[in-house]
Amino acid sequence: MLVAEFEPQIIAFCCNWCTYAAADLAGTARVHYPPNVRIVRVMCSGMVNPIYVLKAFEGGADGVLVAGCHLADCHYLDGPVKCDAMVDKLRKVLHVLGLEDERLRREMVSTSEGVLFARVIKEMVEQLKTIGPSPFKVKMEALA
Amino acid sequence: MNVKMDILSPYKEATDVILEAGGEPLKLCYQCGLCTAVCPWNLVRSFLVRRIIHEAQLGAVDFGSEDVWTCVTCRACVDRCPRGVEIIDVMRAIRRAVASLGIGAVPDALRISAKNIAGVGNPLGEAPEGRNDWAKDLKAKDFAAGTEVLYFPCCIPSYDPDVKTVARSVATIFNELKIDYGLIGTEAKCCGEAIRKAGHEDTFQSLAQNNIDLFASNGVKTVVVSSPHCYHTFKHEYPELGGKFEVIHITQYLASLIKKGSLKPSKEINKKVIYSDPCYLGRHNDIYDDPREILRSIPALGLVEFPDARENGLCCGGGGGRIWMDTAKGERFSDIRVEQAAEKGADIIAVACPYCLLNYRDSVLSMGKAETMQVKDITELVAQAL
Amino acid sequence: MNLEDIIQETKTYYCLECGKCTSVCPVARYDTSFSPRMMIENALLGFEDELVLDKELFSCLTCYTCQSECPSDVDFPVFVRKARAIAQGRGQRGICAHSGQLQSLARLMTSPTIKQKRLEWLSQEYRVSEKSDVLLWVGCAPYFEPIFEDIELSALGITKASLKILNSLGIEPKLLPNERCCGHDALWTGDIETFRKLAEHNAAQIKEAGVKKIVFTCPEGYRTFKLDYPNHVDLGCEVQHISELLAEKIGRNPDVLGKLKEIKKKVTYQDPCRLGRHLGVYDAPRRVLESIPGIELVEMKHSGLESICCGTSAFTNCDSCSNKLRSERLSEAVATGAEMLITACPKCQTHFRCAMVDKGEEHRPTPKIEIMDLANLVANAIGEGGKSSK
Amino acid sequence: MEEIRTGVYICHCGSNIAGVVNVEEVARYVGTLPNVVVSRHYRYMCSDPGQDLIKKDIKELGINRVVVASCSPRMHEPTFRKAVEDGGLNPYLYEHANIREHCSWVHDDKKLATNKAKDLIRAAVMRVSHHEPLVIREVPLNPNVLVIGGGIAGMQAALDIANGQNKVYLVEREPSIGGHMAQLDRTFPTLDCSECILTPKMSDVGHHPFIELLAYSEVEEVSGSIGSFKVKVRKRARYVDENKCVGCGDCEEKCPRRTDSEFEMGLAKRGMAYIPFAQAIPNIATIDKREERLCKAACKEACPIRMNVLGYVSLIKEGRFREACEVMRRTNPLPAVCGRVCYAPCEEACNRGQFDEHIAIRGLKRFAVDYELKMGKHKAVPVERSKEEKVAIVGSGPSGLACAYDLVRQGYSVTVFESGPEAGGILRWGIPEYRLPKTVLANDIGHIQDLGVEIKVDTPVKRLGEIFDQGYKAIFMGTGAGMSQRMGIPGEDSPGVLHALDFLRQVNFGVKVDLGSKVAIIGGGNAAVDAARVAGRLGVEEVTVVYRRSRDEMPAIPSEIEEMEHEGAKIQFLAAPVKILSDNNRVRGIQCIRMEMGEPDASGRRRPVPVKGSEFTVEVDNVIMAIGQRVDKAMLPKELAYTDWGTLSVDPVTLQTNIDGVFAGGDVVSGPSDVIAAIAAGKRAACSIDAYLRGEELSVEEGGKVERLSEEEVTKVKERFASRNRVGVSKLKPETRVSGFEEVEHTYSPDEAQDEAGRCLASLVEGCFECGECKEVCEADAVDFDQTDQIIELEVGTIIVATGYDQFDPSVIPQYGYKKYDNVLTGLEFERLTCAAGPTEGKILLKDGREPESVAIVHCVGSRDQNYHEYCSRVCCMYGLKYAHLVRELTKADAYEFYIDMRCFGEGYEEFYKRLSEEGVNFIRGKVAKVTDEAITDEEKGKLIVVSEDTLLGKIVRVPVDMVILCSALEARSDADHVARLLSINRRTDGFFLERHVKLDPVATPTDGVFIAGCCEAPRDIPDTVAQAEAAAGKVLSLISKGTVTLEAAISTVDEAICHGCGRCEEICTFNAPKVAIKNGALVSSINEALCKGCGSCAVVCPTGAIAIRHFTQDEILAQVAALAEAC
Repeated sequence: MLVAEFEPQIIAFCCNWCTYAAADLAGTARVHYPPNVRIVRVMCSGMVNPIYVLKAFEGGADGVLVAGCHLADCHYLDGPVKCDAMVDKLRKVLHVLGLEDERLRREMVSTSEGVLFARVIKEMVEQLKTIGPSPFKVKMEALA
Repeated sequence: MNVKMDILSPYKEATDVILEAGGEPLKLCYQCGLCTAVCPWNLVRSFLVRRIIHEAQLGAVDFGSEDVWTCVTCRACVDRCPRGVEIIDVMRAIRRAVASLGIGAVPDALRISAKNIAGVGNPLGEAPEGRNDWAKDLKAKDFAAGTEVLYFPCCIPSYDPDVKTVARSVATIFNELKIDYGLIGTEAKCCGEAIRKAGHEDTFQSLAQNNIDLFASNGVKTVVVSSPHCYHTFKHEYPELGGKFEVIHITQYLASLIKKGSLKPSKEINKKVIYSDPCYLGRHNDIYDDPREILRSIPALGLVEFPDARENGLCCGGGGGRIWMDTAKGERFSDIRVEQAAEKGADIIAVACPYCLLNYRDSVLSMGKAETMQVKDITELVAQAL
Repeated sequence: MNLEDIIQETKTYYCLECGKCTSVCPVARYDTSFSPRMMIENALLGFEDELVLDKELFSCLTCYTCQSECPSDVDFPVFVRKARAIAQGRGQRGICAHSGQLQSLARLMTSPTIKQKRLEWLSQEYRVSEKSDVLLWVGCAPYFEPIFEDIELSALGITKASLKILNSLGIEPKLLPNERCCGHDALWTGDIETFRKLAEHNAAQIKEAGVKKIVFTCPEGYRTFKLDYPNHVDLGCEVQHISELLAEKIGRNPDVLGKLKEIKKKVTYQDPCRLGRHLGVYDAPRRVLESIPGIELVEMKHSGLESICCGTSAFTNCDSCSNKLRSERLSEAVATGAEMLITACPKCQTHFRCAMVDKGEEHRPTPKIEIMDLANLVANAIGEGGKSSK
Repeated sequence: MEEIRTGVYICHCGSNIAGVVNVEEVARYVGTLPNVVVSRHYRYMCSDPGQDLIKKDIKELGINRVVVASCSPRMHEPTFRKAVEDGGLNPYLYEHANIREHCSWVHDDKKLATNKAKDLIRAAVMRVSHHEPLVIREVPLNPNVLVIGGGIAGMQAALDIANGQNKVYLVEREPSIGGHMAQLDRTFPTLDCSECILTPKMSDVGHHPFIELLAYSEVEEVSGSIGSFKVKVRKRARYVDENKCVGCGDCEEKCPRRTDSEFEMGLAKRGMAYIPFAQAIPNIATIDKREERLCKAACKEACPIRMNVLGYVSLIKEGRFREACEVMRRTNPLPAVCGRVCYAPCEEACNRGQFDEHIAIRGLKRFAVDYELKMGKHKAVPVERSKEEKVAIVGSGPSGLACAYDLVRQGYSVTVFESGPEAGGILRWGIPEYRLPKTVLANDIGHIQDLGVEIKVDTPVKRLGEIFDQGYKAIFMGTGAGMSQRMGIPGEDSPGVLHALDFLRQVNFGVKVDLGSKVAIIGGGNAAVDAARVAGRLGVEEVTVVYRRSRDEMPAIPSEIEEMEHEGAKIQFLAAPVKILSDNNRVRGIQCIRMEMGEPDASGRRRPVPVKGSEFTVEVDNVIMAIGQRVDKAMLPKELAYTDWGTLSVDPVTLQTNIDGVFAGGDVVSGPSDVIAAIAAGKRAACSIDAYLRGEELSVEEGGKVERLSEEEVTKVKERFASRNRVGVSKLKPETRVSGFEEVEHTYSPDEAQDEAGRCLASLVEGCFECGECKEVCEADAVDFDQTDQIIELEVGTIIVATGYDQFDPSVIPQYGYKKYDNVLTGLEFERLTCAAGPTEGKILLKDGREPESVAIVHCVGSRDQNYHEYCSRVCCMYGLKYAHLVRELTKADAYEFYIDMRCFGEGYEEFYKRLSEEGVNFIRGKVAKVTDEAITDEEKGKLIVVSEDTLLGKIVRVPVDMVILCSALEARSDADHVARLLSINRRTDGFFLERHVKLDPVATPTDGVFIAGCCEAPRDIPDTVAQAEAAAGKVLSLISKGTVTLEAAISTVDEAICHGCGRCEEICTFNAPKVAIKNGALVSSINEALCKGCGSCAVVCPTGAIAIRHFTQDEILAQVAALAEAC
C-alpha cells in the first residue's frame, strides 16, 4: 500500500454532553472534516474504559480519540479528571507496546467548540498520515 | 458604463481567480460600505470599494476601469470589515486577472516598472551589477555563511540617487556599532511585494524563488530590511514558498539595540519631528512603537503625532504598486500628509519606508515647502545623531 | 476440537463420579454451584451447552488440587482448558478482571510488526550480555508495572532482583527486546489462536537468540514453556525457574552468592500452583529460603501439595469466591505468626496485594501481611549494593 | 435465549442525508447484517408515517430491536424511543445512528460518506442486540421553584408558577427587581410606557404570597438534580433591616456621598444608601458598602458632642455645603462659633495625622457655615411644640443655648433668661471680635431662636421659686464663671489695674477703655492672650505677657499665642508679679520675680519656684490680670449648694442640683472650661431634663473611644495614597490686624475646602464609609451596620435561569467616540434621557443643556461584526426606530438612521417602520465608519460628524449632528460563564446559554430541571422574552403537576455474585451512589439509584467486572467498537 493512499481510521469516544454535541455543532454549522472518524457516544469521558481503547486498536484503528468536557464543564463534575488518570495510565502501557503517542489522543472539546472538534480530527488525520498505519492493523493485513 | 443590461460573469476564468483569492470571506460581504467609508481615497475622490467587492462576488468586475488599479492596499478597510473580507487579496486577484489573462489594460507606468522588475530585477531598470554600488566606499562586506545578519536595503535605496542615503545611513550605523553584517551578491532581486499586489503573480513567484534560493545557498538566517514591503513579503509570503529565514525591520533592529544600550544617539537634533506610520509596518504588521522609541532616543528631538496616527494612519499613496503609477495632483495622499505635518508645525517628516520617503519628498517639493520641511528616514536621523 | 476429542484426550471417561474432585476443590468450597464432577458428567452426557455456556466454566482455577486427589487421574484442568476453547468459539470468555485489558494486551502482542519498548527500565546497574547463552524471561512485568502501580506491585522489581541474583551468580543473561507474552493466560482461557501465535513469535526469537537455557521468574511462563510450547513449537533449549537454578547452585556451593546478609524474619511460603502441583517444584524455593541467614520458615496449615491457590487464574472470574479464597489464604499466612509471606510467582503477589487494598468489612478486614517474591528476598540478602529492589 | 430481530430505518432527512449518503445502498447493505430482519429507508423518519413504519414492523414482523439512522440522537432519540415504546417494546431496545450531523453534513465525498454511514449503522446494529429492557423509575419532584434573575423574564415566570400556588424563590442580584426593562422608557412599536406596564407586575411579585423575593442576593452553589436541587443563596448585607425600612429615602437624601446611578446609566447620581429607582421592589434602601473605612473615625469619638465629622467633611468634599451645615446643626447648636473658637480635639485625634497632617476640621466647619451665611441662610423652621412642659434656662452662654436647642427640638417650650443686654454669655462678651465676629454669633443664636427658643435679655433670675411659679417644670442653670480671680498682691486694686474679663467685656460692649502705651498682662490662658491681642488693637505700643511658667505649660491655644507674638506682644516667661507699683494712683510698673521650674509634685506637674533675689521691674502703664475666673455666687439664687471650689454641686450623672427639677452645667459646674465642653454639658442636661420630665430613668451613653491606626494600617494607607499636607488658609497680615477687629483668619474658598475635605481618609474608600448619617436620620431605625451576608439554603425541584444580558460597551470601537464625545450615547442612556422620571425629566438634551437639532442613530454597534459579535442583536433596528420617533416627537431635530439591513419582523414592526418613514426620518444605508468632531466645512463646526458610505447612493456621506445614539449590541452577561458552571449548563460560542434544542426545546437546557428564559439565551425583545418566560414556567408547571421525575435508567448496576466489595467504586464516585455493605452475608457494593447519574466511572475502576452501566455496558460498547473496527 502506498503511504500516500493511506487513510487512517479513527475511533473517537466522545462524551454526550460536550464533545458529541460539539461534533453535532460542527454538523449543524457544516464545518467539514475528513471522514476518517467514527464516533462512539459515551455519557462521560470518565466512562471510557481502557479496554475500549485497546479493543479499538485490536480492531485495527490507527488512532483513538478520547474527548469530553473541559474540566469545569463536566456534567458529572469531575469526569475529565478521571478520564485523564485513565489515559495517563493507559499511555504508559501503550508505550511499552511500542505504540506511537499520537495514536491515542485526549482532548477537551466543549459544546460550543464545533470548529475545534473539526480541527482536532483534521490534525489527527494529518498526523496519522505521516506516521502511517497502526502496527496492529498490519497484523490484520498480514493475516488476511 | 453602457446603458445595456450588464451580463454577469462575462469572464468565467477571471471570476474564478477572484473568488478563489477572496475565498470564503468574499462571499460573506454584506455590503455595509464600511470599507468605502474608511478608504483614504474618498478623501480625494470617490472610490467605492464596496461596489468592487460586490462586482467581485457576482463576477461582474469592470476590468477596464481605472478603479482596478486604485487600491493602495493600506489595509484600513480590512482591519474594520465586519465580515472579515480580505479586500486586498480581492484587489490583487482582479489585477492579476487583468495582467495575466489580458483582459482590460495595465497602466503604462506600471507596465514599464513591471518589465524592469521582470527583466533586471529592479523597478528602476538599473543594471543588476550596480545593486551594491551605493556601498562602494563604506567597506560593507559581502555576505558569507556565518555572517550574523544580511542587510537588504530594497531596490529604491539601492539605486535611487536621492534615497541611497537611507541604505548608506544603515551601513554607517552598522559600521559604527561593529555589527557583523553583509550585503548579498548582485544576484538579489526586488522582493516582489508590490508587483505581486499589482497583479504580476508570475513575476513575484520567480523573484521570490530567486531570492529564496539565493538566501538559502548563502546560509542566510537573519535579514534586516529597510522597506516594510520587503519585510511583509519576507515574513508572510516567502515562508509559503520555502523561505526559511528570520526577517527584522530596521526599526525593530535599532529599537532593540537601543533597549540593550548598545545604540545611544548622542548628538542633538533640535527639530520638531512628525512620524508617519507606513501601512506595511503599522496596520499590516502592528509595529508602531519601535520607530517612535528610536526617535525618542535622539536628544532634543521633539516628537509630534499626526491627528490620525498609528492604527488610523493615512497611507502615503505608494502601496499596492501605486508607487509606479501616476497620481494626479489633488489626489495625492502625501500632499494631505505634508499639509497635516505643516499644521502640526513639524520641521521633519520621519518615515520608515522608501515609498513614503519618495512620495513625501515629491509632495514637499511640488507644494513648495522644501524650505521649511524635510523628509527623512528614521535611519538617516539616527546616523545624523551618532 | 469437539467435546468427544476432549474426553478422549483427557481420559475423562475414566471418571468414577466419586465427587472427590468437587470435595477438594477450593472454588466449590465457596461457590456451591461449582462442581467439577458435574462438569465432567455434563461432558460425558454430551451436554455441551450446559458445560460451555455456563460461566462457571471459567471459575476453575486449574490449580490441580482435584487432579492430585483423583483416583482415576482425570486431568480436569486440561479438560477445562479445552472446554474453554470450545466456549471461546461460541463467544464465551468468562468475566474478565480489569475489563479484559490483560487479555487484550496479549492479543495485541500477536502483531508481528510491533516494536515494544519493554526494556526501558534496564539500567547500568545490571549486567546483561548479547552473547550469553542464558536468557532471562522478562514476561509481562513491563506491562504489569503501570497497570498495577496502584496496588504497589512492582513486577519489574522481581525481574530486577532476579537479574541481580543472576549477576551475583556470575551470569550475565541475555534479554529479548521484543519478547511476547508467553500466552499462558490465552491458553488457559481457551484462546488457542492467540496462544499459538505468541508461542510461534517467541519460539522464533529464542531460536534466533541461540540460547541454551531460559530462566523464569514466573511459574506461569515456566510451565507454559516447559509443558505447553512443546505441543506447538520447538524451542531447543532448557528451561528453569530461578528458584531451581538457585537451589541447584547453592546445593553445589553454599557461598555461591557470597556472604548473605542476615535477615531476621519469620516467613511463610506460598506454593504457586504452577510451580507446585503443575511442575512439582516444592523443595527448591524452600531450600533457597533456608539458605538465607536469619530466615525462619514456617509452613501454613495447607502447604506443598495441599497448598491453596491465590484465588484467580488468567484474570478471569475474579469474583467473591476468589476473594474469599484469598482472604482464607492470607488468614492462614497470618496465623503462622510469620512476618512475611513469600511467594515465587508475580501473579500470586498481584492477587494477594489486590485483596489487601480492598476496603474489606468494618469488623472483619482483609488480613494484612507483608508480601514479597522469593527473588526479592534473596536479592535483599545479597551483600554489596544490597539495595532492596522493591 | 430470545432471537434478536432487528429493524433498521434509514432517514433521508429530505436531502439533508440523502443528498450525500446513498441511502438505498446503505439500506441494502444493512439488510445483510446479522440479526437484521428489515432494513428500510424513508424520507422523514421523524414524521408520523416514519414512526408508524417502526410500530408496524414491531407488530407485523416481530422485530424486537430497532435502529434508526438519522440526525443526532441529541435531537430525536427521545422521539424514536417513544415510537418504539408505542409499538410495544421497551424504549431502551433502541439504538440511534447519527448519519446527519456526524456524516452527511460534514462530508461531501458521497462514497466515503456512504461508507461511513454504513459503518455507523453496522455499529448500532451490533450494539442494539446487547440492549436490554430497562425500567424507568420515578421519584417525587419538589414543587418549589428557583427563579434566578428578576427582570421581566424572571418575574413573568415566577408569577406564572406562583399563580398556580407553587412556592417560588426569586433571586435577584440587584437591590430591586425590574431588570433592564425598568430602565426603558417606551417600548416599541406600541410606545407603551415601559414603567407603566412593568410596575404592576413588579408589585405583584413583591406581594405575592407564593413568591419569596430574595433581592440583593446571589446563588452561590447548586447541587442535586431535577426534583431535588439544593441551592445556597448568598443574601448580601444591605445594612438596612428589611423589616423596618419603609422606603422613605431619607437616608439617601442625607447620605454625604454620591456615585453614578447604575439605573440612570451614570446620567444621575445616587447616594451610598439608596433605592435604585422610585418604583423599586422591594422598596427598601440598600447601603452600598464595599470596604471598611481606612480610619477609625477618631475625630467623632474625640468630640465631646460626637459631631458627625465624617459626614460633614464628606459633604464638603462633594460640594454639598448647605447639607454639611445641616449635619453639623444636628448635634451642634453653635457651629459657626465652634468653627472659630473650638480648641478642636477632633483635629488632634484625626487618624490622618498619623499619616501626614490631620484634617483642618475646624476650618472646614467654619467654611461651611460662612458659605451658608454668604449664600443666604434659610430661616430655620420652628419646631412644633409637642410637649406640654416648659423649661427655663438661666444664662445664654454656650451651655444654656445648647440645652435650650436640644430641648426645643424635642418639642419643649423653652425660655432663656439672660441677665445681660444680649444673649451669648461669654461668647458675646468674653471673646474678642477678631476671633468671633458678633454677626457670626448672632447668626447661630438666631437659628436657635428661629427654632422657637425664647430669650429674655436683661432678666436676671434671683429666685428659683419665681420661675417655677411661672409654670416652668425644670430649670437649667448655665450661668458660667464670669468673675475674675484675684491675685492677692499689693497694688492689685490700684487704678489702671484691670481684670481681663472686665476688660474684654467692656471692649466687646463698646465701652471705651483708656490704656497707656505699655501694658502688662498677667497670666497664660486664653483670656490673657485675648486681652493682650485686644490691647494691641486698642493702640497699646508695648504689650508684655507675664507668665510664671514656661511656654510649654502655657494653657492658651498655641496658634493663638503664635498669632499674638506675630502681632508684636512679648512674653516674659518664668516671671511672677509680686507687687504692682503705682505713682499717684497711676500704675507705673510691676515688680516681678524670676521663677524656675521645680521638681514635679505628686500630680507630676512641675511647679514654678521663685528664684531668690531675682526681682526685677517692668515698666508699664496698665496691668491686666488674667489669672482665672470663678463663679460669682452673688449672681445665683441662694438655695443652691456649692462645692469646695465654689462651683455648683450637681449629681455627676444627671447634673441635677440639690433642688428637684433644677439642673446645672457648664462653667458654673466645672469651673472655667472651653466652649465645646460647655455645649456638651448643656446637651447632657437637656437629655437629663427630658428624662426627668418624662419620669424616666436617664440612660447614660458611653463616651467615645478614640482609636489610633495600627502601624500596619498606617503602612497600608501610605501604600494606597500619596501624602498630602493640609490646605492652609490665608490670614490678615499682622500689620493690618492690629488696626482693627477684623477677623484674623480667612475662611477657605469652596475649592480649597473641597480639596482639604478630600484628604479625609474615611471618604477615600469606595462606597459607604459608615459615617452614620443615614442611621442618624432614619426614623425607622432600620440602618444596621452590623449586618452580615446570610447564606440561605433552599430546596427546589426545578430552576429557571433568567439572568438577562449586558449592554455592549461601545468604547471598544474607538472610531465611534463613545466616552470621548459628550453627546455620543448608548441606547440605554438615551432611554433614561427620554424617561419622564429620568435625569432630564424626559427632555432630550445635550450635555450642555441645549436641545439637539439633529440626531444620528447608528445601528449594529458591536453586532453583526466579526470583530465584536457576529450575531444580530435583534432589537436594535426596532429600538433605533423608536429613538427616531421620540426625537421627532419630543424635539424639532432631524433624525438619521444609519442601518445595514432593517429587521422589522414582529407584530406591528414593519408598520412602525413605515410610520417612521412617514414621520420624515432619514434612512441611510451604510455602516458608520466614524463619528468625529473634526469639521471640514463651516456647517460641520461644533457638530459631531457621522461618516458612512450611503451604499444606495454609492457616495460617502458626512452628516453633521448634535447627538449620536449608538444601538449597542446585547451581549452575554460578563459572568455567564460562572452561572453556566454553577448550574452545569452550557454556553454557545457567542456566550449565551445553550438551549436543549434550538427549535424543539428552546427553553430547556441539557441539564434536566434547569430552564432558561429571556435574553440570557439570546438577544430578544420583550414580547419574545415574556413568551419564553411563560414557556419556561409552563415546562416547570407541567413537571410540578406530574409531581414526579423520571430517574435516569441508564445507571450503574452491580452484579452481586461477582462483586467482592473492594470499595473502589465507592472511592471514585462523585455522587456517593455506591455503598459497600454486607448483604446476604457477603460484602458487596450496591448503588443508590436516586444518586447515580450514570457517568460510569465506577465501572472503569471495578477490577472484577461486577459493575456495569445499563445501556452502556462493556458488551454494548465493545460490540459497537468491534463493528466500527471492521472498517479499519
